[in-house]
Amino acid sequence: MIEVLTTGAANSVQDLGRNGRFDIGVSRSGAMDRLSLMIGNALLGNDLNAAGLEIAIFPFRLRFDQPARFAVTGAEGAVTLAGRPLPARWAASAAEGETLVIAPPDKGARVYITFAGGIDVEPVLGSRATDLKSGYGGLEGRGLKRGDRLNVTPKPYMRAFGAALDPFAALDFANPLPVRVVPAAEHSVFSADARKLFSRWAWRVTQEADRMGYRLEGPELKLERRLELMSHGILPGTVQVPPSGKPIIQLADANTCGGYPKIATIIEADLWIVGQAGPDSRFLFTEVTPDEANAALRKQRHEIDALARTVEVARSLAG
Amino acid sequence: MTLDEIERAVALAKSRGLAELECAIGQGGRLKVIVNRPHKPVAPATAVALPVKAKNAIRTRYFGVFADTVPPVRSGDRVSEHQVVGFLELGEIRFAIEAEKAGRVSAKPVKPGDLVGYGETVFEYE
Amino acid sequence: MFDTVLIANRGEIALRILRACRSLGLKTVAIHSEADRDLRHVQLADKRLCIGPAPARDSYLNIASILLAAKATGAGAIHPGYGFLSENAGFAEAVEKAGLVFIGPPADAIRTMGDKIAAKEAMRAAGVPCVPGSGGALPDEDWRVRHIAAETGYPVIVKASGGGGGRGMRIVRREEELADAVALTREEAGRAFGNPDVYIEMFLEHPRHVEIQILADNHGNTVMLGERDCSMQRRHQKVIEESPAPGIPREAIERVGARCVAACKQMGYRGAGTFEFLYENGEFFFIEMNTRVQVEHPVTEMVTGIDIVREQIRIAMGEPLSFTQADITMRGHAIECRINAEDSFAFTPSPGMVETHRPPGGPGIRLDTHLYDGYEVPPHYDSLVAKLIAYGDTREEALIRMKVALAEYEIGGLTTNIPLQRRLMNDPGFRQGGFDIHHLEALIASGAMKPEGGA
Amino acid sequence: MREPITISFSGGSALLLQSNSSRFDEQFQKRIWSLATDLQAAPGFTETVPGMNNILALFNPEEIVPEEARKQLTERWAKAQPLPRRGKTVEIPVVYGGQNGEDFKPWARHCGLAPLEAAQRHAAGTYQVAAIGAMPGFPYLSGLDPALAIARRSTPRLAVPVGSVIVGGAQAAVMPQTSPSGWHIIGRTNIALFDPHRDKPSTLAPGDIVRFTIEDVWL
Repeated sequence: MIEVLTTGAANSVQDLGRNGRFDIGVSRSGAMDRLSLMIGNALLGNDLNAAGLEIAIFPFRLRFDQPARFAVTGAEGAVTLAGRPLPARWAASAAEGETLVIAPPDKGARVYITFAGGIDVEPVLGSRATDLKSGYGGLEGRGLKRGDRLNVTPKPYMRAFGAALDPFAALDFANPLPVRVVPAAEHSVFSADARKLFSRWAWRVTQEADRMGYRLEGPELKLERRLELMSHGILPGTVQVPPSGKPIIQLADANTCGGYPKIATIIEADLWIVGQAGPDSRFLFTEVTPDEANAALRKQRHEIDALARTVEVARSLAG
Repeated sequence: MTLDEIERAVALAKSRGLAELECAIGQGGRLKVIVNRPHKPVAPATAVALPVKAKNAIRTRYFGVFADTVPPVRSGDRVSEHQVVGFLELGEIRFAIEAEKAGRVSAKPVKPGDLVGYGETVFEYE
Repeated sequence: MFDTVLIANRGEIALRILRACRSLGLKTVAIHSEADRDLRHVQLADKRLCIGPAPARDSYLNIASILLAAKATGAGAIHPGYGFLSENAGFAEAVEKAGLVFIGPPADAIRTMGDKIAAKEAMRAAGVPCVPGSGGALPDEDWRVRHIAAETGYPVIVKASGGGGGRGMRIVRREEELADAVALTREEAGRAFGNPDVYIEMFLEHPRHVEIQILADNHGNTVMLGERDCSMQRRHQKVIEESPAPGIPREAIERVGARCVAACKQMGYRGAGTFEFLYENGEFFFIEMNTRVQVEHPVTEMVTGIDIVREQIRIAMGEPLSFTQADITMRGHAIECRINAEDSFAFTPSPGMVETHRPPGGPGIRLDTHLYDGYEVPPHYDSLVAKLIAYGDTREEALIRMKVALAEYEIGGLTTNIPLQRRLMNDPGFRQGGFDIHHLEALIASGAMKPEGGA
Repeated sequence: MREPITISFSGGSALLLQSNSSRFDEQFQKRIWSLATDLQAAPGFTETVPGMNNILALFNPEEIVPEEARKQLTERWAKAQPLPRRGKTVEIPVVYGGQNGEDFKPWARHCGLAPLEAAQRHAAGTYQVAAIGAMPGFPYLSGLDPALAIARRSTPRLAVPVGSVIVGGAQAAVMPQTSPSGWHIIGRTNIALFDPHRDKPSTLAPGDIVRFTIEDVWL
């Protein structure tokens, strides 16, 4: 068991999310930064889809009631176990009674805590992810609160090690973050100016940024002609432009259907960057082809697979 | 005692790196073997750095490509006990190098990207 | 594919592999223990990495360390050499699982050949001649065992399935001794190998050790590179090897070689492999298959002109063999003497400093060694320090060249078995050729190999 | 047969096929359902989200490259015959008006009808589920009497309670959960349209027929 000592309600149990139920309106949910969750799971030899904690409100503190092995990945900042600082992207063993403290990060918005064996909550619709909007999955369909106890598998001590794979290395949050997009259905209906602006403006994330979506601040994107769209399926990463002309990025807990014109879709391989960008971060969108989008994702998955394989070797040594 | 047995004794002394071997044989007999070991010739030129056994040194208990912490630990810095002072990267994973005790770093013979072997000194400190 | 090969071995074979890699334009990584910093191949490799302390279990036998060393150095393939992890199926599997290339056969082939009973079953199925016997593990009932032994014909030998290298076996000459021998071997095998299965084979009184070298690629090509006679042995350790085997008709070799090739094809074998046979009265009896490069591979290289280690690597790179069976012709004769850092007559290991290394030379002489002036042979590993190979148009010429080379070879400061090898060159039995595997032991027992015996 | 459709990419592994017309077309919708059924067995395609007059088709780019997926979708659409899909009929009893139907009277007034008449006309209709979406189990119902249409509220409510029977534009729906919505609340039902713990989490599926029955009307 682990016990939550300090948290915010936006912190929740997440895995890679729900698939296969978009047709009945079930959102994907899952980690906003799936890459970091996968790195955390890979470091522990877990199934990459094992459930961990997504921490977006800090500080976060939890106590281990038993020896366990865990990893902290995602946003980088001060992390301590029983007062000892832990390096970034690190898998370590906790002894019974030790407290893990995650301070507000210096870089990134969301920290992931994964546990060897995953967090044992009942899957709902094939996933342990919390759908905060609809109120199911994870822990009772809600965010974490103080005193919550979660079941994790007891694990004996094992030597600590971390991931050399550092997705944050190339990201400078002080500058616009490069995010790749594939032009979407109504892209060509936007005015030439709007299209140019879309890929040249450094779009700022407003305070309205949560697991459902981010509103972006920037110039107004105008359509060439009026459009009346009927409800259609949308995926996390869809960049919609409502009548205000200010883009909205639909994210993990977004509706599965929408009716606004779509200018672009953020590629899966870069969605994690969005998940790590808090309010006032800026994005610079670059258009790529679907093939390029898939190649980028493939490269990322290969890196994680390689990490998982190397961890398997290291575990036999570090055990 | 046969010549064969003496040869075995010589071989044993050599294999254990002994210069002299004395043992009792038969009734009251003694055998003393003195192996003539000349001075060790000059070590061959090799690119392999032998581990410097500095008195206060942080040596690797593993191997890999050295990587700095953020911020890096430099010469002149004070380190505390169990502080992570660097990493050894092995492809996609990394192990931590910890200071065994507190002190002030006096030398850092490695730089990021160096391939560091088992038992090598990565920091010397006072 | 891969452009960097990690050499997971030490000594002369590590240097041999390094040379083959270089000839292919591949980069090399030498991993070594703390005791092996001064190895010649470590000095020559593109990258070198100390992976642990001297004991092999902490270095050359530590699978995780070796795989992680490949990660740290960016190596894409691992050559295991011989000994150490070369015939460890789990290692081969782990290498592939880690996304690296294992320069050797598929893990399941290693596993099958590592189990003596399974290996023989596979060979029988492929039509490779085996020693008559129980075939599989012996049944529990004494009467059944008696029946099998009687059918095989006395004397028989009781062997442990998990054994090898002369361990876990017992000769039975009369039926009265059978039950006790089986029970005892079973008990020993259970203790020593964790597998109490034993089997029975006909015991050959005067066999020769003759082995067939094969190479198989990933494109369905398998070739046989002739035979080696390795009958000069002491306690199952080969001392001298040669090719071809004196006095065995070519057609007999071709016949058994063709069966080996067929067996390789049947099991989807890949890489270099050696089928070891006992040869007696004109018949071959399969003993075991070695799924790696052998110590004695140079004699085959000399008579066929094929670089076996280079081919191993090319095969692992997915390339087809550059020759067919028809291209292989055996020319001349080659003899290899193993030079060990051990006392010639007491056979005790003798590590120590090489003060001077004065290699022999001349036509037809090849020396595979990692020794050099000032090198210190560490006490932790196998005592093999050099392999002296002599080649000639005829066996007689090869033998004369070997004799000259041995007389010239000087390893100052280190006790080696060169004196023994010099003595063997004058042994009438060796000079004549065609002796059995007990020859050397008999010589030693007769006192002919005592130091005072004179050269 | 030239179709007034557009196919576009939604990222690297999904395609959106949509009608170029902005009017809901029942025949077109039946072809969408037919295509959705067809794609279930199509190699490389993993999931479909039928919308209104459109369909989002997800594919696995490791099995089928994007351009090939687009080509196949085009071909499969050309072959898609209107599926005479008529699913089960679900009756939804409604309490119209009152405190759980706060827009009921203004809506009736907007339509120029007496409240009771408005409720009767709403309950007289035969509705078909065109698509499920927006939120889990939310049915987009076609078949609303045009006389009952009403533009959506200019300011969406932050929490429209679960079970609310709503109208918005030319569509009718029922709230499967409490959520923000700009539609008008005309009544309330106790039928649970969505429960993630059920074998069939969504009560309704595309093609199903919905009939509203009057349980009570608060005048």
